[in-house]
Amino acid sequence: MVGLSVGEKHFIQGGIAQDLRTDGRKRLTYRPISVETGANGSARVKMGKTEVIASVKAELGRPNSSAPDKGKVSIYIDCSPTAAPQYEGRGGEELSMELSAALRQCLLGGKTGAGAGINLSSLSIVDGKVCWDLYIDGLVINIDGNILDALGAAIKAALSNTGIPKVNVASTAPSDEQPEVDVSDEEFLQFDTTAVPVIVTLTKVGRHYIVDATSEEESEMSSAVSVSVNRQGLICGLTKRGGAGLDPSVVLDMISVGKHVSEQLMNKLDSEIAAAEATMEEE
Amino acid sequence: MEYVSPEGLRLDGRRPLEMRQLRAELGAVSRADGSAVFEMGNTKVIAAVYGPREVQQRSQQLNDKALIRCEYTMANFSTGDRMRKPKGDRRSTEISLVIRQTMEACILTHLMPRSQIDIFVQVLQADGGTRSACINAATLALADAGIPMRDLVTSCSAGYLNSTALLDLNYVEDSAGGPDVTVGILPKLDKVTLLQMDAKLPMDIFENVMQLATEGCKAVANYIREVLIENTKQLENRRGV
Amino acid sequence: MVGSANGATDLSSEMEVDAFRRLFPLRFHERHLLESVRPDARSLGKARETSLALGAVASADGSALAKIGCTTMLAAIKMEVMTPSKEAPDEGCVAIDFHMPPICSPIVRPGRPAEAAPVVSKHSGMIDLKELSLVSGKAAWMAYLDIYCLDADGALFDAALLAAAAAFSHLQIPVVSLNDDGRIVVVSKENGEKAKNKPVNEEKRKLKLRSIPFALTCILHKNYILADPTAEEESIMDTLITIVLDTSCQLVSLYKPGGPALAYESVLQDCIALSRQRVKELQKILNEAILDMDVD
Amino acid sequence: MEVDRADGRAPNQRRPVACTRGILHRAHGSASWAQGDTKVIAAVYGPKAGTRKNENPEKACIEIIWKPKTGQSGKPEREYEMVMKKTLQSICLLNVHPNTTTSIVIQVVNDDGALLPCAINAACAALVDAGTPLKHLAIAICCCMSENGQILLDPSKIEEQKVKSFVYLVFPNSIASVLPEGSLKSEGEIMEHGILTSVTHGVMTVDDYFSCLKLGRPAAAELSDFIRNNLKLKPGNDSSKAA
Amino acid sequence: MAAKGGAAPATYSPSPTTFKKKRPPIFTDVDWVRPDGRDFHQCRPAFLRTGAVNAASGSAYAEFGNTKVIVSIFGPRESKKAMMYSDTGRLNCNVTYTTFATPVRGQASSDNKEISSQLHKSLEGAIMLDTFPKTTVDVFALVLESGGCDLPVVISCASLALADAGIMMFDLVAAVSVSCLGKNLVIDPVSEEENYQDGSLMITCLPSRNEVTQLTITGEWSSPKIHEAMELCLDACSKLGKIMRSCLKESASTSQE
Repeated sequence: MVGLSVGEKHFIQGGIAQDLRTDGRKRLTYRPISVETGANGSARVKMGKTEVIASVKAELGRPNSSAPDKGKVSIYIDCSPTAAPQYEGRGGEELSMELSAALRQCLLGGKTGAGAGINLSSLSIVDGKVCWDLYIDGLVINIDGNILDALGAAIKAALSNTGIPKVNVASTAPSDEQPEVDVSDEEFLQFDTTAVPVIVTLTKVGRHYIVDATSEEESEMSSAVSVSVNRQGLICGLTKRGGAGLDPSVVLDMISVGKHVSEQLMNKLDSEIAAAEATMEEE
Repeated sequence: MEYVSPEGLRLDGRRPLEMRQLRAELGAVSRADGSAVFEMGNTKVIAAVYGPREVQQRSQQLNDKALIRCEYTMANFSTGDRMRKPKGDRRSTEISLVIRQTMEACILTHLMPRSQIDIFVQVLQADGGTRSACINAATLALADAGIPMRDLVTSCSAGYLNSTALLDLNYVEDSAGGPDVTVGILPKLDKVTLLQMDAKLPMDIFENVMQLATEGCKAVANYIREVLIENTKQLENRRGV
Repeated sequence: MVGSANGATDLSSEMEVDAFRRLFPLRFHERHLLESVRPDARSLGKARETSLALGAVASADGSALAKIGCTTMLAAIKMEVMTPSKEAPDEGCVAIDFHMPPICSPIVRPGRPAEAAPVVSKHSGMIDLKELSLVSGKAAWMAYLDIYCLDADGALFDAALLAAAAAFSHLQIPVVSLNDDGRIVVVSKENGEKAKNKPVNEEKRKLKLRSIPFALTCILHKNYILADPTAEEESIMDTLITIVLDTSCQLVSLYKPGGPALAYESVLQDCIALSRQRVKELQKILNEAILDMDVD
Repeated sequence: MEVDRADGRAPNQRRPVACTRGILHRAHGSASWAQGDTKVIAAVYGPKAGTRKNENPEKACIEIIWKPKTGQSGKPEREYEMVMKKTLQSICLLNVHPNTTTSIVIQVVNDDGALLPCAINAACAALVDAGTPLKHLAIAICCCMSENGQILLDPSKIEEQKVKSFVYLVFPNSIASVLPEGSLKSEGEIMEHGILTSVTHGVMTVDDYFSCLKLGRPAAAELSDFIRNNLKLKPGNDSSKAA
Repeated sequence: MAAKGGAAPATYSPSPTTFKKKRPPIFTDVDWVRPDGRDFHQCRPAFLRTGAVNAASGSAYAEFGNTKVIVSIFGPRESKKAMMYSDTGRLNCNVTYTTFATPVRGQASSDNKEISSQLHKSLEGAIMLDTFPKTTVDVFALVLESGGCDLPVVISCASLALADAGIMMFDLVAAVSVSCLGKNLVIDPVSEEENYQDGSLMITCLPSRNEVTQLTITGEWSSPKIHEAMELCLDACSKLGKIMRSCLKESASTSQE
């Protein structure tokens, strides 16, 4: 993807080893993050040159028979061919699928919903009959490394900007029929996003690991671990990329570093989201 | 349904001959050779240009001119109802073709033989007139990429509802089922490169509507020219010229 | 390595046999045929060793694994409930699918349907569809028979049919009852007492198979007839004829799709005679497998 | 006894056959073939360069594309394609144009029984029209066993649905050769008595099958004569009819 | 399932899976018994055999309880025509399920791509791709029956098949997963346990190099718990690695005879 000369490769690797990266950052520093929230349930996040958009749409649906008291959430990511020509046609499908799967794993918790960033029970309207289907769509517009963290942040911002209309259920409906529901146009319930975790990807280059790698740095990686951490400091999901094996103790160390970094990122994001929403209201 | 009120106002408060707010920005995608965001009211598209570069598929290589390729994609969240269409449905393919043919007509392809230029257009918000917006964005992106062109291509649509010619239809007006004339022109040469209409319209009215759309194209051209000049000035400033 | 007449002297060391086999496959096989023997030491009319294992898949209602030489077929039946059509209110249905998953042969890659597949999934009339009825006009069984080829080494149809027949004889139809919503539910042991609805099919746990069909594929090459070919033989000599006879020796199918060799009446008679013999063998194997299962 | 067929035919009577060649301008060869109300159009394109993967590049490859009258092609269509491919492959001289592909498109116009034999005959005529080198022709015929044990030739759709079993047979046509009599016989058998392709549906006795063969052979010989006469005509001529 | 009722082929499974609305309370208790009576930290008996498919360059069959998997290896062979030149080899993984693998027919066929890419990620770190430049090794897996822990079984079985095919590897790949049910960690869960798990952790590792090639975690975990689960998995992986090794030795010695 990125063509680098031997010299450039050495420069990047050497910089990382000396804790001074090519753009002047330290190993565990993020690039400037900017968050912009748009109309109901959408957000744009820029991390350096990486730019993603996330949008949340809610539709009424029927809950699964295996979990009648829960709503459903689906996450789909698309890579726009504007980001790189190889995502033309079906070319972006592989990466899109991988990102979608990683985000589902990091945000939606286990099978029973334990550790999920989104409380699925809160999406239920009438048990077994009606619930909200939440569709989270992500679009990658510009790629310069660390897409997963950016998408995670964008989804968090979009969710905090999502209002779910209040629903009144006609109580008279007989039990075996689909109840009539009335979706309010005026009253919205704000989505609770305190539990939504942030995703921190640690990229291992040489013997060290860095956060928020650029495309150039990612091309030099041996492996990368993405940890999703919530406000309590609990791990809500983890995926690994890259073929090279890691010693178990290194994995544990990366998890603890990820946890540490996540706190800063979480605070940074929260203030950015608050600022973005404030500007929205001003307008 | 009433699309033009007795006071002569349209649903979104515009006058029949009024265009929506235009906004354009160059260099939205850092990795592309040229890119632009173009907004017409609530319609928002990004265009990115890659090339001229080596032809990826040898069999497509043209020995006397550049190969122009174009792909049009819509984001899942771009429309009011969430859609999940497979990539490359018929509508996208058709619009990709329209954009490609329009841009091919103005790029000086013979200057870049055996090479390839990719134009990717991504719709972020669709509110009518995506075709026009895509062409305008593509023009800007091509100019940003420094690709030699005969002239800028600009496009605008016009329609005819409630016995009134309307400039730059939005989604509600577009889906009213009336005629929708999309025109693309080369403003300096004063030539039409694109003309699409899929409804019946009497000849004299059609001429009016097309005239209106052409005027719209010229307005877009003026705006695009301003944006490009502004961008060039900034570049000059940065270089300290 | 040039001449074929004095091939025997050329083929003294093992390496050369292998090379000869790859370079001149047709000549290699014809040399064998002259001696009335095949490269795997079989005589021309003899089929490979055949084995059957019933109940290979626990998640299915009936299943069987058939092996003819290296060719391996796994057949499994899942029973689901459907509303029968108006034209035949008391008949069930059998849906047969044949799958060539990519694991079975180097030619099959994911995403492209195997060419041989449609021919194999042909229906044979061994089951009385009326037996699959549950409640006339309301509910009937839909038997989904899926046959997977796990290893493809020639005579695929023979193995698939054997596996399918064995899966049907292994089939245990679950006991079901009609619940209050008009849906069919399984009567399981745990909720057996609270199921006040009587089971609708207590007596019909097994299907009666009218007469079981068995297949034998032969290669016609010049004036030789080779029974039960391997994949290698099929790829070199490409006139195949598949004869399906049932237990009463009625002809269920005689399938010969083209091929350079023509089938004359005498050849057909010979093939049918070989098939008759094979039917007896396969019937014995199937009966033994069923007996083994009953003992367990 | 003879009049128990709905259309009043005798058991061993075929429906009228019509064949027109050269009906499509863009195809390299084309033909329409009708047997009673069953009608099929075949078009031949090729030989085109290259074969598909997994095909022998040292030989010509034949590709059949079956277009049903309505709807999408499914399992039965794919089976027809397979049988036709194998059958036509064995009558073509594949060594003449190695590493090429010849596509044969079969369009069903109307199905009133004996569809596959009709399509094979149509494809054969189209191959001749395209000038594809052939060893000999393939003549296809359908026989069926009625409930009362009678064998009917060339059944219509209704008859096909009623009968308990039927057989599609394909024979090579008789070769008019300058070679001395008997040189075309192999193993003492006459070539046109050998079966090229056989597909059966339903259960029958072995003897029934051989009776079908006996009935089919003379019918195939008749058809063979019809084709021979038809091919002598210039393509594009009006269809000639044979009863 | 019933909600789907439309004009489409309206068949349904009469099995009672849809009727268990509440999750059985036993899982939250401290002293519940696993459905198959195992200890919490006890794996299912593993049956492994190489050379299951004759037509393949290498193959293996694995059976862990009710989970049954066949993996075939083809190649190294010519890459697809559209592929660009590459000086290292390519690994192509594809996992399919039989229609009867799951209790409800044809249920598991949807997320094949995801599981295939997981398999790819787990194996690529162990294979010496530069030993077969310009060519592709195809790893095709078929899950005959799904009884829980499908992915780990597929991965272990695939590495055994790769060894059988003589593809150069740094080490065998062993994979084990644990489920978190309430407060308990159970290793090598069966389908039923997987359906009610609060979280899961899967490790694929190279046992003799003590390297983790793939790690996935879902659900909410504290650091000590991750530590505990990883210990558990790595221990099981090294045991599984020994079983795989002995299986290979066995097949090698029988083929020599």
